[in-house]
Amino acid sequence: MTEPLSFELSRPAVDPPRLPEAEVAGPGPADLLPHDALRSRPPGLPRLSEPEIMRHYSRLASLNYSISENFYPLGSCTMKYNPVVNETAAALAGFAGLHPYQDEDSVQGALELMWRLERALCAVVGVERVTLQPAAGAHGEWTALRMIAAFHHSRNENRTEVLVPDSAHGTNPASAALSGFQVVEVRSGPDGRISLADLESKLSPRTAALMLTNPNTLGLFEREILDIAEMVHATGAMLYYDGANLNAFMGICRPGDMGFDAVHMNLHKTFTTPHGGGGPGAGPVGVKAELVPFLPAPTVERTNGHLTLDYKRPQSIGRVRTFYGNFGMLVRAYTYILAMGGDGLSQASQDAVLSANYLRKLVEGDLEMPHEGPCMHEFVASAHNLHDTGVRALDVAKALLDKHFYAPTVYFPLVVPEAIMVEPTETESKDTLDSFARSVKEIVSRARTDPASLHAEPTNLPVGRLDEVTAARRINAYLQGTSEDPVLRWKAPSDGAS
Amino acid sequence: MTEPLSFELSRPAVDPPRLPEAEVAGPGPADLLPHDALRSRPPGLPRLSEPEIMRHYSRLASLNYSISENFYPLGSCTMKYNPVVNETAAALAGFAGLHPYQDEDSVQGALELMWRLERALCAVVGVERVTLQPAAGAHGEWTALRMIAAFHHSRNENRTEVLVPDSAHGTNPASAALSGFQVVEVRSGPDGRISLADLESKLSPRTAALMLTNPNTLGLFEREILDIAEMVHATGAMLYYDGANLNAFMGICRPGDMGFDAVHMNLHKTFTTPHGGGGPGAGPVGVKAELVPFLPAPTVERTNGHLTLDYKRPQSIGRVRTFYGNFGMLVRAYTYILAMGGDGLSQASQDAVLSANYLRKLVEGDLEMPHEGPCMHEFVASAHNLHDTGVRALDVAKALLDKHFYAPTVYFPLVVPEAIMVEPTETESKDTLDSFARSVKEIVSRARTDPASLHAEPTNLPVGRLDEVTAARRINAYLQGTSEDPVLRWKAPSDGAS
Amino acid sequence: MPYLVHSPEDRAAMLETIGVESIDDLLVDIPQSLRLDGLQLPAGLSEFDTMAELSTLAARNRVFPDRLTLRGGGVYRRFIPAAVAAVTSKPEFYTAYTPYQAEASQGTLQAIFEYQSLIAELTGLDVSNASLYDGATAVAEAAMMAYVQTGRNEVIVSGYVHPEYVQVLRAFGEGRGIKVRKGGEPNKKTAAVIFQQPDFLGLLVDARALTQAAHDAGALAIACVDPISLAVLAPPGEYGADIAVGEGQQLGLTPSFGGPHVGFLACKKELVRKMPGRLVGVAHDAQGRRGFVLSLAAREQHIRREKATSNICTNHSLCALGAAVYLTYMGPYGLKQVADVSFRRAHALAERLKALPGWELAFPEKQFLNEFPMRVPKAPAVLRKLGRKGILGGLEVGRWFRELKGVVTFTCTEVNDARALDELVEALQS
Amino acid sequence: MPYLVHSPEDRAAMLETIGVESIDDLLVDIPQSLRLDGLQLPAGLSEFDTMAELSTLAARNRVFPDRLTLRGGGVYRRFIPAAVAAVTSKPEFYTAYTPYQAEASQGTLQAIFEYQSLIAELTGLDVSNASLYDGATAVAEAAMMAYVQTGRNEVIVSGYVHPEYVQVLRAFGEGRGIKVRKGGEPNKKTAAVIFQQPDFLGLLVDARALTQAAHDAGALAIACVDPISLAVLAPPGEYGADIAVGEGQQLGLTPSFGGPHVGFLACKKELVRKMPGRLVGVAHDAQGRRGFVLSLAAREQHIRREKATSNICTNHSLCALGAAVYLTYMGPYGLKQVADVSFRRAHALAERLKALPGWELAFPEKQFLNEFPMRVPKAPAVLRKLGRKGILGGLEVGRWFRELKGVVTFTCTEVNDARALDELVEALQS
Ligand SMILES: Cc1ncc(COP(=O)(O)O)c(C=O)c1O
Ligand SMILES: Cc1ncc(COP(=O)(O)O)c(C=O)c1O
Repeated sequence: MTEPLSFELSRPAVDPPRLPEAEVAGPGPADLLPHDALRSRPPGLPRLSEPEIMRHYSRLASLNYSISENFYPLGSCTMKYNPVVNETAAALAGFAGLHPYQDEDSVQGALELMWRLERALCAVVGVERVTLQPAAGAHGEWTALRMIAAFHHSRNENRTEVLVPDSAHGTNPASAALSGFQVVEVRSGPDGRISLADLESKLSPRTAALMLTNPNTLGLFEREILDIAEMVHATGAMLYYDGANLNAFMGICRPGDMGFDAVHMNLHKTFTTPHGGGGPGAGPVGVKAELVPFLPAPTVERTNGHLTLDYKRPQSIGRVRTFYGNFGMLVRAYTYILAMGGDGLSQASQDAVLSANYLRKLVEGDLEMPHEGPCMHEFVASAHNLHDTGVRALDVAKALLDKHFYAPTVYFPLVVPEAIMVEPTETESKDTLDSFARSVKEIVSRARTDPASLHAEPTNLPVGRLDEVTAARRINAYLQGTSEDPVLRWKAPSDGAS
Repeated sequence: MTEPLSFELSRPAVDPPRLPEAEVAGPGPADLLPHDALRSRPPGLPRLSEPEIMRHYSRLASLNYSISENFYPLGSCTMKYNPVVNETAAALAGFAGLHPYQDEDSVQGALELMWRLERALCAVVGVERVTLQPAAGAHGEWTALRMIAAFHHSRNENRTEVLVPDSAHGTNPASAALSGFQVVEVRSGPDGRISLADLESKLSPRTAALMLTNPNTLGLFEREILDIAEMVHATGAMLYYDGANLNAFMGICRPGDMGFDAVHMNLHKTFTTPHGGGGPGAGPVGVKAELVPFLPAPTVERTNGHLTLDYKRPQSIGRVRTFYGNFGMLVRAYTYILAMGGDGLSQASQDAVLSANYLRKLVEGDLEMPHEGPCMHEFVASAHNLHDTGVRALDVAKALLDKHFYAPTVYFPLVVPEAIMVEPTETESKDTLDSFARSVKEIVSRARTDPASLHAEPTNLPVGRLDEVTAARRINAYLQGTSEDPVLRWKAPSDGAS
Repeated sequence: MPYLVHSPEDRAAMLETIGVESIDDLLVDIPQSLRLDGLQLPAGLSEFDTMAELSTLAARNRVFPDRLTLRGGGVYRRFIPAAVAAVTSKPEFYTAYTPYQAEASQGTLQAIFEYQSLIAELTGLDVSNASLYDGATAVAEAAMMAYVQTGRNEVIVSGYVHPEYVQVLRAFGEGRGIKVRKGGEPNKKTAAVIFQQPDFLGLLVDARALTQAAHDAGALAIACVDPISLAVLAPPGEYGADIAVGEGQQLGLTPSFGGPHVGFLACKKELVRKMPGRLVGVAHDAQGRRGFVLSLAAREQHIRREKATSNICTNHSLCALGAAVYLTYMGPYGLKQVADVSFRRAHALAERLKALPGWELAFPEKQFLNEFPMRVPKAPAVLRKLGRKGILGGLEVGRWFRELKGVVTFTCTEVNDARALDELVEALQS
Repeated sequence: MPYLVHSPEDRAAMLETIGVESIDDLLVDIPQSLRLDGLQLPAGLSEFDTMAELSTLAARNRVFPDRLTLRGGGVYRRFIPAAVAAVTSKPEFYTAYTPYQAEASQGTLQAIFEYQSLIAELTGLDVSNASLYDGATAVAEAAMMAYVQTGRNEVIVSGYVHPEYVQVLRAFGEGRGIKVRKGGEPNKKTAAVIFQQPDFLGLLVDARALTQAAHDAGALAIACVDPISLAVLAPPGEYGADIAVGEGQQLGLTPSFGGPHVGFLACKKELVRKMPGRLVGVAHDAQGRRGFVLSLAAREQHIRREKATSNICTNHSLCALGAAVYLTYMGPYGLKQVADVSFRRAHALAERLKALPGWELAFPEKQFLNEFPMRVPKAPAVLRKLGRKGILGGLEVGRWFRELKGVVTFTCTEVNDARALDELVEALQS
């Protein structure tokens, strides 16, 4: 069952909603503004009544899989349970109703929350200070690299390269490039870990930083992290930590202790702020002492109980977004940390590792395991063993959808052919993991007996497998002007429809 | 897809939730209470973690049809859109946080709201006063009959009978009986309206009241209502209005003007408080002057702006529930009335009548229409015309479910064989009514070509048609002690499972 | 206009299809003399102005913080898990009707089946119904059951049962000609003995003895119980009560000035056919899949009409759902901790209060859980003073019981932390 | 522990299946020297105590009522239909991830497709992306697009653009070696001219002339617009701007101390391949059913890595959903009324304020919509006084612009009713 677009449900003369009236007489826009400043015809927004609107969105909602109803083992994304109380807290009028430009005295509670959250995050990752400004992980990566650049610059060093492992997430090289660095790729060894030899050969006086996540995107802990840190620091470069995998070791170890100088965290992963179908998230960045002067302004400072925003930071890289970050998300993350406590967070990571190794064990007979375990909080399998059947990782993913599971991350990391990256998280029960494993087994055996049926998956969802190739071709046609159909938006039939 | 019971998901040693601790030392229950007052073993509640609980209920929710996603043409139930702002209003701390035994001075806003709602309802139905105490329509019927009994009693009249049309809702005779009256049935004439001749013959000095709804449960307006009122009053009896059909004529006419002495209203129908899968609702009762002395206590009184609860009502029938009624529902209904206003309510009823007649027109070729139109806000069709195909109203209902529509009310009212009672309400679009009619047409033609397929409906729902006969047999076995399986509840497998 | 979907064009097209000129042509059956033009009500407001108006009304009420609320008397402040509202605010639940079409209502049906099972486990009885309006109507319905079952027309209300419950019982009884007697020994005219455990003052009664006495006289024993107390107290099923009823507000529902809350009713299987209201049971489809349906409908008004066990139709489903979420969240040990914390705090508070000059326990010889009656000098003045300090003090019960003038019941639960109780005592000493 | 699902038994069973003794056996790859035992954080709290703590923090903030809030400067109080939260609080939306698996994410994908279409309609441009973090990063991303498109490395910021947007633009620019120039004529080094309409002070700029000048110099014109203003003002598409960006907070999002809000970005089709972020497009399945998918991914970091148009991955989907609900609720005429009411009230207020002794419009010759700058004698004292009376007065912009010392911008919207404005003026006169 699919749902029409709001634009398609729209009817010309439906009443607009009742809205406040201007009690005051006096001039309107048309009376005062020059004619050519005015809009010539009303925007083509749909016209629907409230009951139709609510039903429209209710039906759309029912077309989604989400953690609220489905196991969502999306590797590298830490799709864990989002506590409902987080939402209650963020909705408190004392938070949701604050204007960012109120006087500091009138927002002491908000600043106190930010300060406490900063302290808590420092304790979890082992750094000196944290900026809460970045809106997401990639934003945090870029912010950190700006700080690293400023640091080197302040020492009149001209370092132009950032090293990134071949297994790294795409945002790492992209953030490095946006920050003005050349990206140099470091190879992974056969054991799935970064090759020290290759790293050695890539490190140079031009190296500004090495970006690493640990456990790496294969879910493997970089055993030689301490040597790596030493090598990097020896060349005067900095070590950057991509915190997407923080869920693996809260209370077990800390990036700061491993030698990382800057660390971003995805509050929308490890700290249960909801993903929202693609954000908003929050990507705070923690730094060691040498980088503190370069933090974005303002920082939150606390002097005998009184909180202030410190804008006077001469060496700061400046501002990376408006105001103070995604405050609503910070409230949710702090709520989670309060409820879990140090004990809860540590147990969460241990359960995450336990669940990943358990599930890995259950499916290791069915899918290829390119690297040896134990894994940390996630593992990367491969559908390569189905190659001869013509069944690919994508087919396995789609078949899982038909069994009411969201699919693992596929084809990432790029270093593993037919990669299937599975992150169960600590909030999924053993029963759920068992039934997921049974489904994998069933699909793999079907690959041997009836591969064609897998290419046809999914069949129980609102739509079948969508033809992205044709879609892309139609977009090109539009962009090249050979077609009127925008494909990327609705347009009134008259002027060419989707 | 079905969902296990919470009891089946339960696992022995799951942590209980974190809860406040008693900071105080000092004795616990086991220290102070006599041993035989204590529970011998903990209640057999399930043990689940919060993530499992939330997913369990999210999945259950997805097994329901509801107005939020489905057209719900359930006759006599007025399943109209439930405005979301009603929920926001009822959740305001200033309402949800009030203790019913706070001093009157501290709840002036709540009392003011009740007073205003009473005034508004008086204006809509044309009565003197309204009690907001009853929790639902049936409760309101019974409350009104208690008042009518008290009224006759106060005049030393011994009236023991209540007249109820054969087309009346089951709660009418039940309420009359619970109130100590004998129920005398009045027949409907061939035109679907009450037979004046039969009424004449049943009216007597023993008659306490006639219970009527108008439009009646066939959706037809009782044209001779004024004569009926006269006849009833002439015998010294009272005329009671079942307000379930109030949505038909707000701003068009009023039961009070028709001669009704007591009127109940279903705020969970006409006034958009949500049905909640079977309540809570609210069933206020409005009365003319003669019945005012008998209203339940307390009433809300207002004297120059100050509001009080009046308990000193010597002739009152007493109390019909705790406190002041389903206050949270009263807030929702008042919110709706404020937003709609007199103009909105009138238009709502006109649209409800329009939609019912429109839909009736669309399906009159496919289903039998036992009575002539026009109808008011709903109409009763009959699947009798499919008799020869072996397809029954129930089959039509189940087939509609498979088309994502909830089913109309079937087999009510009892006076129409194979009744299919359809109430579209004013909040369903023409498109929705059109597609519903198309589905009816398709089903009816399938009845002619492939009746068997209809007996098998529904097939796209979480479960197929459920076998209530076997279920009833198993319940009997349990109640007669020939089976251990309670059927009406879960029981730990050891002690006999469902 | 808000919530209306038809555009003028739609209306015109629909009239044309029907084949009439105007709405009036559809209203021909209504005598002209009855026709109004419109309602004597103000015009509608925008959503913004509507909420502004309601917020103004809400602001004219005084809300006491949970932690400083010590008033009970049938409605209590308790910790409500966010999970409860998260579930009951799902439109799939709250905008559905009574589940007449089972196949399209499995969510509601299964949730209610779970509720019935939870209440049965809690009360230790065989079967629970799908919910009633409130505690008071639950008591009255139970009395009706006893009346029908025994054919006797007198019920005894033993001890301090909630006065409003008794008033509702009287109103119900009158219709059926049932006499309500306060106290006294059951005899062969007695259909049931009704007691509340703990009673309206918070005191424990000897439920076993009362049950025994009822049974000895051939009457039923109806226990009106506090659902949270059942985490520690013997459940009615253990001491042989025939019917357990009560108010479920404490199971995750907000006070909301007294409603909507939920009445629960559970009984021995011998009485199931006399039960009021809905009952959800298990059924299977042709493929053997388990589902849930409304069962034993033959007891109900829509089938039995004037012979029905009750007239109830719409009940309090959504409140029952909330209670089910609450009980599932708590589990056996969570519920026990809630009861235990409340007990300990209440007893600690009682010790401190009776140390105040002139204050004493009204019934020092009696046991209580987390609500208890104190004799308080100048009670009205004391409570007003607390009010001024933002504390909702105890409840004056003399309002209902002449012999209890000057007696105030105080309630303590898990929401009244130690600091709150200190504030209370300080306020009283000041 | 909260939110953890494994029981001790579960853990034991899982370890056994894995074939290890303990969790530590799974952590062998971590050097011993790095192992901690636990975190230096307090133990967890119950949900009740957690909420008590957060409520205490929230209570340490002062919330000014909507109607008495006259401060804008990038974040505005507007009427937010209850429908918005009712949709964005649906778990199916807010607990889903970025819709990588299209078939199981049609709800999010279609909603975002509708958002893109709404923004395109509003701005009069060809294509909108799926959202960015905020208005400031949207400006910066637009500048990057111009830099890549033109191969020129200077952008001109014309007039009073939000100072924080400019700061963010500078920080972004530095990485790429893009110079940010304040004002001046565009020339052949100029990649883009960036202006805000209405500007940071609320004043209208000559968007057509600025766009023309940019184009004459072969630069792009980037219009940073107030989305609600577009109900009355000519949209960027009408006057030929190449890229429109802006902050979407006013479209149904709460102030929340500055975030999360949403940045929107729309452009001419020639620029689509340079666009940052997600783009949802139409696709069909084998049966010809229409669906929606993430499109043109080849621009993005997960495919292009260091060559991507941007590094953005997680964006602000849920905020975009909220904006889509808001715009759909309003429709063309609702949005126009909101803009119109705000305009009329603001102009009425301006008249009353400039009548106050010593007060004057800072730019009497300029036009504005619903935010306007006034010269206010003793501004700091005046604003403090308003604060004491519970009014959040205007914004002192001298903090960012030396030449604007003593200038305060006031904002009026549909939430500031006539009575509220009377209260303001009275407070100022007192
Ligand atoms: C390993 C890794 N790094 C960085 C990111 C980027 O984080 P965000 O999507 O919040 O920008 C992600 C999330 O997708 C990730 O998995
Ligand atoms: C005609 C009629 N009368 C009375 C009632 C009883 O109302 P309630 O279910 O609120 O008790 C109903 C509702 O089902 C009804 O349709």
